[in-house]
Amino acid sequence: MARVILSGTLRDLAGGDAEVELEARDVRQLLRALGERYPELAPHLEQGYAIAIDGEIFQDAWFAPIGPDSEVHLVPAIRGG
Amino acid sequence: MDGTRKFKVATKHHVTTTINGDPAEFLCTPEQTLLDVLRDVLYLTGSKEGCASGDCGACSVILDGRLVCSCLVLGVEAEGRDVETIEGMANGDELHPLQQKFLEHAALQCGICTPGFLVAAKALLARNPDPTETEVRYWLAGNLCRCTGYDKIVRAVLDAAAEMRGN
Amino acid sequence: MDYRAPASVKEAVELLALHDGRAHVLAGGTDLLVKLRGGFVAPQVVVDVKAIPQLRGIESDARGFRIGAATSCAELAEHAAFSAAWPGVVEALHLIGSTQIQGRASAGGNLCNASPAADSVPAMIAAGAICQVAGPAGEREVPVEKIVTGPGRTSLARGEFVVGFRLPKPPPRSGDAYLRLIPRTEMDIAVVGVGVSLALDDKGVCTHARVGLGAVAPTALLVEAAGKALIGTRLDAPALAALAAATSAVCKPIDDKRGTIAYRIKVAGVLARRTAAIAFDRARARNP
Amino acid sequence: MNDVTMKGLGERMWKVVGTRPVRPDGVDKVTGRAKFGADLNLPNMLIGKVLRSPHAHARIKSIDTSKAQALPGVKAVVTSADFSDLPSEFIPAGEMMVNFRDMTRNVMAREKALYEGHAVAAVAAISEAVAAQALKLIEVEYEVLPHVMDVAQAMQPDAPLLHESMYTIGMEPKPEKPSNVAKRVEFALGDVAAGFAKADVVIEREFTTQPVHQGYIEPHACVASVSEDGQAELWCSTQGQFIVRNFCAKLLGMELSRLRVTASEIGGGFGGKTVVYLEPLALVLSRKAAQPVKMVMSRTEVFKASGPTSGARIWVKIGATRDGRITAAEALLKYQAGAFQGSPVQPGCMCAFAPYDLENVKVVGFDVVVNRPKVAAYRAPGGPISEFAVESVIDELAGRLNLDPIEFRLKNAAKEGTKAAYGPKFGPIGLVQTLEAARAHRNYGVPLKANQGRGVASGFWFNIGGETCAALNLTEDGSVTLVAGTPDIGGSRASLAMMAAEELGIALDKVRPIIGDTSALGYNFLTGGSRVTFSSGMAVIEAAREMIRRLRERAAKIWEIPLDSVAWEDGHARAVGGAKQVAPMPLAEIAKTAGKTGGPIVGYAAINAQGAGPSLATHVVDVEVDPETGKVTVLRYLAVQDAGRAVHPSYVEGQMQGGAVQGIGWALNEEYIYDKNGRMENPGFLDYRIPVCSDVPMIDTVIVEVPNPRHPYGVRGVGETPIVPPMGAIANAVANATGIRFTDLPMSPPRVLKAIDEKHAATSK
Repeated sequence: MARVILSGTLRDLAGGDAEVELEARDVRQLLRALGERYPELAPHLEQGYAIAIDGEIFQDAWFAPIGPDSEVHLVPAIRGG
Repeated sequence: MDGTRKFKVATKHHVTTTINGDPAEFLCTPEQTLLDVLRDVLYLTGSKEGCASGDCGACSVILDGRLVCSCLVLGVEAEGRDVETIEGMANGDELHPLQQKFLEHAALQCGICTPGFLVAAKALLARNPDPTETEVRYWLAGNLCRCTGYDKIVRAVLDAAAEMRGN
Repeated sequence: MDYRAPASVKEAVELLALHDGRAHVLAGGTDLLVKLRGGFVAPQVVVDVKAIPQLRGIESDARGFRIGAATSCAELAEHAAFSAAWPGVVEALHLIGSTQIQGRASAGGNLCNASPAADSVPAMIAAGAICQVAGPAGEREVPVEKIVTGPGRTSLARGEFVVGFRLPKPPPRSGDAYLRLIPRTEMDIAVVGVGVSLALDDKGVCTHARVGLGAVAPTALLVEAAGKALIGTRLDAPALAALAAATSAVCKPIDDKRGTIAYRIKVAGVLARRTAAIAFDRARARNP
Repeated sequence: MNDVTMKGLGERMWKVVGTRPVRPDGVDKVTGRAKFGADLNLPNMLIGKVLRSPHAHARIKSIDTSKAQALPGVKAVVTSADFSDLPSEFIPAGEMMVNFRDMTRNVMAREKALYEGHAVAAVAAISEAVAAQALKLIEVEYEVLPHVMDVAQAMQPDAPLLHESMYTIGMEPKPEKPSNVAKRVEFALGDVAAGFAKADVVIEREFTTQPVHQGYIEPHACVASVSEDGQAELWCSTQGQFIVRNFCAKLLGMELSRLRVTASEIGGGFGGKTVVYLEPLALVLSRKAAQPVKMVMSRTEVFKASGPTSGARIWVKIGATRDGRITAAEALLKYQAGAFQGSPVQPGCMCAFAPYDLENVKVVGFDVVVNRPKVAAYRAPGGPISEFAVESVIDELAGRLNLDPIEFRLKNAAKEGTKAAYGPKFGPIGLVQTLEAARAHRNYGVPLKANQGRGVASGFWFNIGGETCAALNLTEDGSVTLVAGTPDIGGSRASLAMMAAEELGIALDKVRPIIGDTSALGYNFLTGGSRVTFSSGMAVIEAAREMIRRLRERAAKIWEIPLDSVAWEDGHARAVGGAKQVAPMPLAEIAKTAGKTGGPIVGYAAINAQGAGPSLATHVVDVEVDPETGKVTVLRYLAVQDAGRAVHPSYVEGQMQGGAVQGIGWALNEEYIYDKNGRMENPGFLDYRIPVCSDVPMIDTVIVEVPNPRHPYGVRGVGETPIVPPMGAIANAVANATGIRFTDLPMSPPRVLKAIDEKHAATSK
């Protein structure tokens, strides 16, 4: 099970849960699982969140693999100037 | 106001001048600046418009040996004068030492200000072949660059000056 | 708009009179072209005065210098004798805009554009420059401080324009200087500008002093009280403090994008002090 | 002096990477030949101009264009009626999400004009003079509304509302009334209350910054040509031809493949050319007129209607123990978004404390709309604002603790494995190395005189990757054309060609790089986020590797040996493993016979680049303050930054130097000044004071290289981080010179003198 850490706005939308364990082998599975667990969160997940898997940030990468013991953070996507 | 009124066609002046050593003729309205003429009539687009108010130097040309902003000169004022633009800076296929040094020092990033800087630096070295860093900086204060922080531009000018002096 | 480049003063006066109020004199064009482009002025005709011989160049004789009103600042700054005689005037002229602007801008244009912040005007006032004005009634001479009457306004009558300036030969043991405050080192309009011209007796006591002040009132000012604060002194600290106080006292600035009222008043005094010190050093160095 | 410090290398001998060749597009740029946005002219071309709102906030009651339409020489007039309204839909853009409902309103005001300079109508005519005359004939009836310019005012409950249907996102409970606050964001780690309780020293301060413009020297410009069958060509100065295509197609309801966008040479962008302004207008005008239309902004329009970045109010509180360990940090950021939501407050929050290893952090941000132009990305969007405030407080804390400011930062510096305040753990990052290099630099030991002060600040920016394509085409003579899809703003054609030459093992002058149009390659995200050398570089290396595989295949066929018996070294195919004794075959020879061995040889890569590594920097500046005029002069400047690997060190230094000087401008003089009616008073380079050549010293640089393990060559983006530290560094230097902590930017002479005089007045009492 991957450990998913929610902070700030996302935690509020997840009813205050700071950490959840989810079965997900890649980013798309994780987003689906999160959206099913927290319907309030679902519309926001497709809007510009990047996924940090064990510290490394992935943006727009559905199939980036998530290990069974991975720690996953949802981070606002960064664009830059 | 009458929506069908005719617009007035401005009377154009016929101007005979010299550009980069070659005779040139053009027609322009009294409102057109030398920069407008260079860019839109003669298609010499190397001189750039960054502000149209004399504050950025991207349109620098040399008029009768004087460095000026071509956006602050009327096209009609070029009558009988001698205009030097960036297009005339290289000698055939041989770059001017300043052009070469700008390349070697990476003294340009986006390059929009580069023609103005080169023309201005050429005018400086024509008057002062051995300028100090401070003299270079003040001479070029009318040329804005937003990319380089000026460091490599100043180095390139000093290096070109040294090379042109034969050092 | 039409463009004319008369070859004589007479012809220029006629053109200006004919298009009363709708003609604009073009010298270096560094202010006029910006105004044309911005739609702030829409003259019927621009009268380019640079083809008139009288408007160009520098002459000198035993009495002093005459400069053509349309002579470029760069030419004036390159004139060795003029620069040696009036270094403060030249440094003021040299501060008008960039190198590119210097190649075109003129003392006549800088004055007649009638900006309160024109750099050359306080220095010319301090130097006691006289303006030569041509018009339908012939030529007249006016002290430079009498030309500008307010922002964008001059005392020139219909058909009149400035053709030149006279500056006296500087007396022995005299010096002038100009300083301005701008936020950057170049390319800005003066927030405050101060010109000082003074002369000393053979003991180093100030016998004559004129202070011109720019950008702190609707027009550049001749600050007589500031000059008086120096006369009879060796520009010691109390004299400089009195000078600063007198200078700050006449300021009637506005708050604008370039500076606040309080700032301009304070800095006017600071610059007056610093400028006077430079002029003083120059006067002492010019010992006959 | 510019130094490169090599760290952690030793894996390969570089032949091209790390050298300083002349850039391939250089000659065009020093001869005036390079074609920028406004340099294209087409036959039968019209000139387009925009009518802009003179009001900061006004309802548009009616627009009558009939007189303008009737003016001879006028070929098309457009208003918002020529654009379909679009639903609220967010997609990624320059700095964050873009909403097309807002975008269509920003390019052409619909119900209301929301800032002075907001486009209201546009015309295309046979000349600029006729177009200008036509604008005067357009009659717009406005109902002027109260306007609001500052975040504090805009957040008041009775403030004039810009958008009557905007409810704050991210608030619990959900607000019942609309407001000017688009969004609340929060990032937290640990327990700040507990952290502050452990602190021996706590400092909190409030800061303000003013909006500043990117200040690129080239105004926005484009030429659009739409034919009668709806095929369209667009030439424009942009940081991303593909995003321009996608935005315009959406705004105009076009199919993407029918719009071909070519990026001109770009005269500076800094984030400001990541959105569209003129482009959709030129396309609609051209579609109506069935003639090409050229549009160029004046400098005034650039200031009033494009860019800038946010002005902001920031509150920062940091606590530390006596031995210099930070125990808690908290910040509240309120950023101006301009007329539509989307300020960079979110990255501002995330960057705020990113350089530090902290257990207890909380950052809250508000995105607030005001009657100013919609902000656009500007170099590390959001970061410079929050990090200015944080670096100021860090410096003050170091002083209070009697610690050297570099020492204090080292005690708290984030490093590999540090959990960032915004969540994830960092990989290898170079903050410690930049701090150590700064401390070791000669500038850090230069003695200072009266009225002089030294300031230090560090800075962080994430950097990004993203969708990227690159093509390499081998020609018959063995030279290679390289097609990239990211506009070259600062020399990236050089760095990309260098990476191709390095990988292929051929001379740099055998590679000719160009920037392709939108039909030449698959989608490319824009030039921004410091991503080009990283992402396009990654794509180029991958394309080169694909080309090498094909080259090996051909050699294997020619030699009649298996593919895995052919290696590629130094631009040659070599038979290995004793399969055959043959002389190595150079690339040019394989190229010559490519037609006979299977056809042209190309390499293509289409990737979504992941693994961009953050770049950290430390700057040290010495200033002198004139105590009688308040004028600050920069005496010495040192920028140290981690580049991962500097492909072309001169252009890396150029980014560092340019960013530092932009930061000097932001710190000392640049600001938007408005009158009481919300009209900008300084929309030109005369009074919007960007630094000139004589304002600054040489900018000393030290490049630190902590390779990014996720890039084949170790590259990190470098373009944005350099603008992060300067404001803090200069404020800290001014504080050390004057004994006064300046919390409001810019530190312009009147502001500085006022503070000095107030201090004197207070001490003389």
